Amino acid sequence: MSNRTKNILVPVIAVLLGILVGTIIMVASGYDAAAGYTALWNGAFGDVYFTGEVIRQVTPYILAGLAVAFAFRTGLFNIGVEGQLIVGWLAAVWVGVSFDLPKVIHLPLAILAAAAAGALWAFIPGYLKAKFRVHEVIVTIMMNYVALHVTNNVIRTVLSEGKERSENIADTASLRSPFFEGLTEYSRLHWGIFIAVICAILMWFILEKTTKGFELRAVGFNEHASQYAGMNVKNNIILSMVISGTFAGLAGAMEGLGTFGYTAIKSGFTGVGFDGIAVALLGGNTAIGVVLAAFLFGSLKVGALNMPLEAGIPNELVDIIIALIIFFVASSYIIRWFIQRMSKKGVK
Amino acid sequence: ACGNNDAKKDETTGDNGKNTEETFKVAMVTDVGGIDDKSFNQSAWKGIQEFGEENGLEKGQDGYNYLQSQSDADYTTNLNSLARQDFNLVFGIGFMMAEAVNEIAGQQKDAHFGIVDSVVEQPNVASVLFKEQEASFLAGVAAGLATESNKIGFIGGMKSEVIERFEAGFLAGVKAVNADANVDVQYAEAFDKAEIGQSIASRMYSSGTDVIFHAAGATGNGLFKEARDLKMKNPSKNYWAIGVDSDQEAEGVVTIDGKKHNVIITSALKRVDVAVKDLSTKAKEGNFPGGETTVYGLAEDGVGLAKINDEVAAKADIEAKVKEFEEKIKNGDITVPGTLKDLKNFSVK
Amino acid sequence: MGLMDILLIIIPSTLLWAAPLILTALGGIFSERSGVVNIGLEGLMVIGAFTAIVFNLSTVDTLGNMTPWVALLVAMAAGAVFSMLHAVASITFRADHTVSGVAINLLAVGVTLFLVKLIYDKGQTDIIQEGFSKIDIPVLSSIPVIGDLFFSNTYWTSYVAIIIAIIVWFVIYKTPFGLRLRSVGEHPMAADTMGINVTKMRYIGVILSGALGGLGGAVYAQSISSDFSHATISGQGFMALAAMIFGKWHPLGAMGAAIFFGFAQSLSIIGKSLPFLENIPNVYLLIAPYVLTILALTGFIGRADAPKASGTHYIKGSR
Amino acid sequence: MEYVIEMLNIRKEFSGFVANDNITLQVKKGEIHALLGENGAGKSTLMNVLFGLYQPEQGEIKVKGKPVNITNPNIANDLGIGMVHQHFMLVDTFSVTENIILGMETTKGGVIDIRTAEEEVRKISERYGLAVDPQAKISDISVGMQQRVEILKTLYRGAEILIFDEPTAVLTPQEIKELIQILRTLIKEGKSIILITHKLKEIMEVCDRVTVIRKGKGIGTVNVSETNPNELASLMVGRDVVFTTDKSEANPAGDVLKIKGLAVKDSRGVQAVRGLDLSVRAGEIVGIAGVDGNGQTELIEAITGLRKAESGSVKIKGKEILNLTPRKITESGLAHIPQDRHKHGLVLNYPIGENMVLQTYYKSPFSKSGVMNFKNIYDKARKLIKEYDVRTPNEFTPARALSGGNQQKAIIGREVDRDPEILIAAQPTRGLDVGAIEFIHKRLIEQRDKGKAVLLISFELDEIMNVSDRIAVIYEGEIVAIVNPKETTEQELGLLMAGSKRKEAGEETNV
Ligand SMILES: Nc1ncnc2c1ncn2[C@@H]1O[C@H](COP(=O)(O)OP(=O)(O)OP(=O)(O)O)[C@@H](O)[C@H]1O
Ligand SMILES: Nc1ncnc2c1ncn2[C@@H]1O[C@H](COP(=O)(O)OP(=O)(O)OP(=O)(O)O)[C@@H](O)[C@H]1O
Ligand SMILES: [Mg+2]
Ligand SMILES: [Mg+2]
Repeated sequence: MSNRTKNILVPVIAVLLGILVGTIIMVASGYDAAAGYTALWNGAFGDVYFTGEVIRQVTPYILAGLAVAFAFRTGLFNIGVEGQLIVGWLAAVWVGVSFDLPKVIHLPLAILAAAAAGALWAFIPGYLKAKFRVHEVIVTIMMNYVALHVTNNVIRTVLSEGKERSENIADTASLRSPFFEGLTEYSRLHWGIFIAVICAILMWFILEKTTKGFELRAVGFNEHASQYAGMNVKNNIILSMVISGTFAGLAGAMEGLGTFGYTAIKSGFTGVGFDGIAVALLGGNTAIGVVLAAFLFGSLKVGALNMPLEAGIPNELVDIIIALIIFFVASSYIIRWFIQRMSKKGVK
Repeated sequence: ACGNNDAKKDETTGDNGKNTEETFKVAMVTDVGGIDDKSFNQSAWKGIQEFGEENGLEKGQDGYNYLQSQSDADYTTNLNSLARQDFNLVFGIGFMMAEAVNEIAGQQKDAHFGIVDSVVEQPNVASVLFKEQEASFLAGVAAGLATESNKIGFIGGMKSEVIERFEAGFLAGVKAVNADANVDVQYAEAFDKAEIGQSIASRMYSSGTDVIFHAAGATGNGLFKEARDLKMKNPSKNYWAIGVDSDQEAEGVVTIDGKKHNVIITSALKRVDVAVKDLSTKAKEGNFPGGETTVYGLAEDGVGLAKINDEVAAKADIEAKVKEFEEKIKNGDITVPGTLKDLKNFSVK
Repeated sequence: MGLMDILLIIIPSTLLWAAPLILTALGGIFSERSGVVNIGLEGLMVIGAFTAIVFNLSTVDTLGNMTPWVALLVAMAAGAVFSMLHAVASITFRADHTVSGVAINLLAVGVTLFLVKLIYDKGQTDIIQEGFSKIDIPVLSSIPVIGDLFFSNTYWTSYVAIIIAIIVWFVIYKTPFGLRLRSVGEHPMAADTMGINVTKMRYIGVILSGALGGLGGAVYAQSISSDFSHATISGQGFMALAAMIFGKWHPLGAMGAAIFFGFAQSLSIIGKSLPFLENIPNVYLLIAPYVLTILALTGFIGRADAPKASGTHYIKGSR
Repeated sequence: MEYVIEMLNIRKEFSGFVANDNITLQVKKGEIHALLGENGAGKSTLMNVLFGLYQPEQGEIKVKGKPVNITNPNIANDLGIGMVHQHFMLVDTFSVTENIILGMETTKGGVIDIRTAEEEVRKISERYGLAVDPQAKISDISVGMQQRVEILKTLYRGAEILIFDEPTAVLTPQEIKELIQILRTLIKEGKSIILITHKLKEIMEVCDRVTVIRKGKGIGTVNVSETNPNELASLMVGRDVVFTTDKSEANPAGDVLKIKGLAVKDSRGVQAVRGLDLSVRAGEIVGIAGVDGNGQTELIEAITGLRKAESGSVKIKGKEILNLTPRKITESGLAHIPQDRHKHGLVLNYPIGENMVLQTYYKSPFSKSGVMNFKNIYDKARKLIKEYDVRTPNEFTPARALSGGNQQKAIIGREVDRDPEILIAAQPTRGLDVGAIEFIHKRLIEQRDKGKAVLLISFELDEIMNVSDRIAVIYEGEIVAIVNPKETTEQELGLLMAGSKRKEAGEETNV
């Protein structure tokens, strides 16, 4: 069996195993597994509306996943995607509500603001890592909390007068699409999915095709050899975090300009940034993998909302299945070993 | 604009013949808290259950139901799912859901929606507001009379209009009965961080505060924990707490030397259940107040104060005063301030 | 408020915050010292908190005031069992440690909330009646000044955490087990040639991290939140992870870091009643703990190196 | 005759690849038995089988005549077999004593009794003449010291049979002398030794018998007294090997590299290079001889831009390059074969092909306006792999999977191919077999003959003597002498390197 086939087979088997164990859990808990999966399917694809919602959910997942994956590929662990997303969201909405501009300028400006805010938020841990060797994991965790409190404060003081949410953004800054809404019976599917896919292509291109990507990955693997080869190690660490943060900020723009159209104070994290870690890992930290994993995640998450209603099954079941799938993908060594054995037997 | 939806509705009607005319189905969408958050989700669900029971409905797709959101992004999807399942009335519980209700109501023009704690201006949405300040005013009265140190505390969850109403009313209530008392106000900036609630309570109690009121959701668990712990350690001293939304009496039980005590004086009730049930009944009877905002206060039995703990020395005094102010508020002698700005001009004469 | 009054509030509150972080960070140290990265601490705390609360609620009638202590042990066991998933995946199945840790976190939340719904048919448990409460430590609390500051109005669990930190330090730095554990995390092949069973040591390291993570969660649940819901453990595991790194993978360092976090948090809450902090806008106090941590790392802690082999798989016969 | 170790018809495969094919090795009590073979011949594998790290597919092992089944290192230890590994098996962050007692700790009441253990270590080290500080941390001691710790580890466990896998590859001449002394002491104390080395001179000096293996197969065992280096080399390689590399007279032209008053501090802030002067001319190879730790590393790092220098001047063809970035320096015409190929030389996770363009990836034809051209890169890689005889399945194989010798050949190919004005080669043949060494020396001389300047840094006096046109002796961060290899002896060099003699270097450097 070729390596390529195996690479595809492993996640497929992992997903099947996850579903299998999910079934066992449902049956053991006295639920109707068939009804559960039917509800899950209907909740995701039973209706164009839900499919629209799935893609809407997939959009920030792709970007958050790319953010984590990009950093991972360059030897950094960005747990701060959540915080970068939150500040990106804020920046996008801020531009969206504060300016009166034609759409061709306003929308790109709002998106750029989100990207810049995410990049800035990631620049700090990148800089501290490059200059002071401070562990990026701690700094990004801390920056998440700082982002949460600071954005809440800005929403209260700058974007509103002591209110808990901003105004709605101007139509000229919105990613919403009447066309898509019509197509999907008013789901919140918006143009952002194209941005997400373009970013995925961009990430692939940067990492695999450009000299910068060659450098970034080299620095991630071996700083000493990269320095020896004449690469600027510090700048590359910072750049890697900045690019990662840009993706995360864009994920925030998807929420601010697409899904919600406003921003509100948050008492906790959105979770999208942390789900991004899972998406990236499930996708093997590759661009195409991230897109596929985000799609799987989005479908499961949106479909799960229908499970309590239609089948009376707690939607946490889907979280369990997602976790199991990640486990199985991570343990691909054992799955590969198994495939190897099976295919050998087959030959005999 | 809703050609699709109409077609779909007809189809469903044709399918099972069961429709609006026969059973009146209600449902609600909660935020991440779920229906047992010991706060307004729980209360709302109670209202829906009562409505269901009274009307012979069963929990499920064909009676009454709820959906819990796992994140802010789910509100819209959940509201929409329920509307698409032909629930006749769908509630969004909490001001955070206003935008989602607004959006879905605009799309699903045939469905009816309710929004609690916020106003959505759509012809098919009934908005529900509460005069939280009236409940917390009474809580303030209780606190002002119960305190011996004249130091009272208020723990807020996150600053918002609703919590501000609680704060303003509480401060006004204290002021009305005890001009000497000081209220120490602190916000936890979270509704789900018990440890912050506990630390704030610890700070307040150890600087001599003896009554603390919270409007902070699960953050308030920390207040109760601190009060119980201190009481257990020092049974002779007073560490009072006041609950919020529903009657939180159960959270205050401390067993000292085999004897049960309770650290909770009372709770400021916000009867989301009353409002939800009321609206559902109206809607069922064809009197759905679409496009209107209904404000539930003391007069409507929408807010109130739970019974006073027997252990409070000033119980009789409190009950009398509470009764007195209840009357005054109901008949309009007193208008309880709902914002800190109004509070400045407030005085009881 | 005088300094003494301030300290009287801040110190117990600091210790209260710190206890779960200390215990969980110690768990992280066992795992990472053996060479297995454990980002699943958060999930292990969730398991511990859930187990402790459910056990507490269901046995309080028979166990009485021993309940919270027994619940701690049960939670440790549950954490240990749960962490075996991480051990099997990341040691035997050669899963990426980080990936497996992320899965642990997701799985813990999913499983516990699913079970809460299954057992209680609602989204969160009731409040426990028999938790850890404030005490004055006998004898010690009567020492002048120090007794009031450090041993009054506090919780047994804080001292349990500190004592365990000292025990862990002793175990890791003074016993053959500790030497072997560290050698496996630094240079597994060297350990192997010295006849040390690398796989076994790593399993032990991970399982201990599960036990301590479970303990941390149980302490949190029974001394702070008093119930279990989706929000009970929200980020404490990551703070423990940060404490472990901040403390440079050293038990006492991690303890110091956890106490520092607790102190910064308490200060941000108590700051309101401090004369020199009262006029500062709330948001600055809220972010202070996190900013202080970043500054501390940048300023005087600087680089921290993980155990050399952490995150790697040891496969016999490969280089 | 009694054998302490008998490995009979050993076969070991790695997923299909036969590393040991029917090899037999018999070691007599009290002898030093050499195991000789090219890189990748299967020596380490065979020893790992004996030590219980690998299980053989076939064959029998007898210890003192008794058949044994060595399934893990513990059993080997119990049988009195100890191994000093090619790559040290030491925990850097532990003390000497902790490393030695690991797995066999002396305890008192469950607690490690470090004092008693240190005493024990001190006793053993005195008995075998292995002076080490039992309390020192591994990361703070020299490689030679580390090796002593490895030896102590085996002795502490009561080993009777000691395996040394390429012990001298990482040692300075001084340390090698000391090691040989230690080996002799061990034999006197009744131990038996298996010694793997590529250095025929060492075999001739200390060994009693030698077993040669080639490409996984046993070639035979000979008595050292009945053979000579040439015979051994051809047994090992399968053809005749030329030792002293043939080269014509140097034709030096103008200065290419000119260093003046260079001062550099090491990472601990100690002055490592103190006002060093040196020049290398076009068409000559200058060798730097010196004992490890006299500033060689810092000198190279300063020239190549990997470390900031305090003061001084380094010019390439008259252009100042001191404290420029590595990239600027490379572009000024400098190439560098680094001393530590894993740390600096390669990105081990990158395919070997991409490692071939590690410094030139951003230039045409490997990339155009920031976009890589992988076709050109791999074309180039294939060419270099062929030209420099890098043995790898293909150009897409990760560098990690190549053997040390092949990794080194790849680096040399890459550096030489850039056609530099000055080539700095640091320990270019460390750990390589004679065939590979011959190949590399030829390449260095080729560069010289093309009119390039070459600076060679090596601890191997043989190499310095054979390859250099001039030898600069470094001592405590200064060049203390410049000598002509034809007019000097190893003894004289040894004295210079030890700092006991100074030669007027002034006028020679300023040619
Ligand atoms: N773990 C392994 N997996 C696969 N192949 C291996 C492994 N170890 C060794 N080999 C193969 O066995 C051969 C012999 O390797 P070995 O390390 O024994 O060589 P050696 O004689 O010690 O070489 P050197 O002189 O470079 O140390 C190598 O060429 C390699 O191809
Ligand atoms: N995990 C592995 N899988 C496949 N081949 C391996 C593996 N590990 C080692 N090898 C093979 O083993 C050989 C390693 O040779 P070895 O490391 O002995 O070279 P070396 O010359 O001894 O290295 P050094 O110069 O660093 O001492 C290589 O040929 C490589 O292909
Ligand atoms: Mg070898
Ligand atoms: Mg070698």
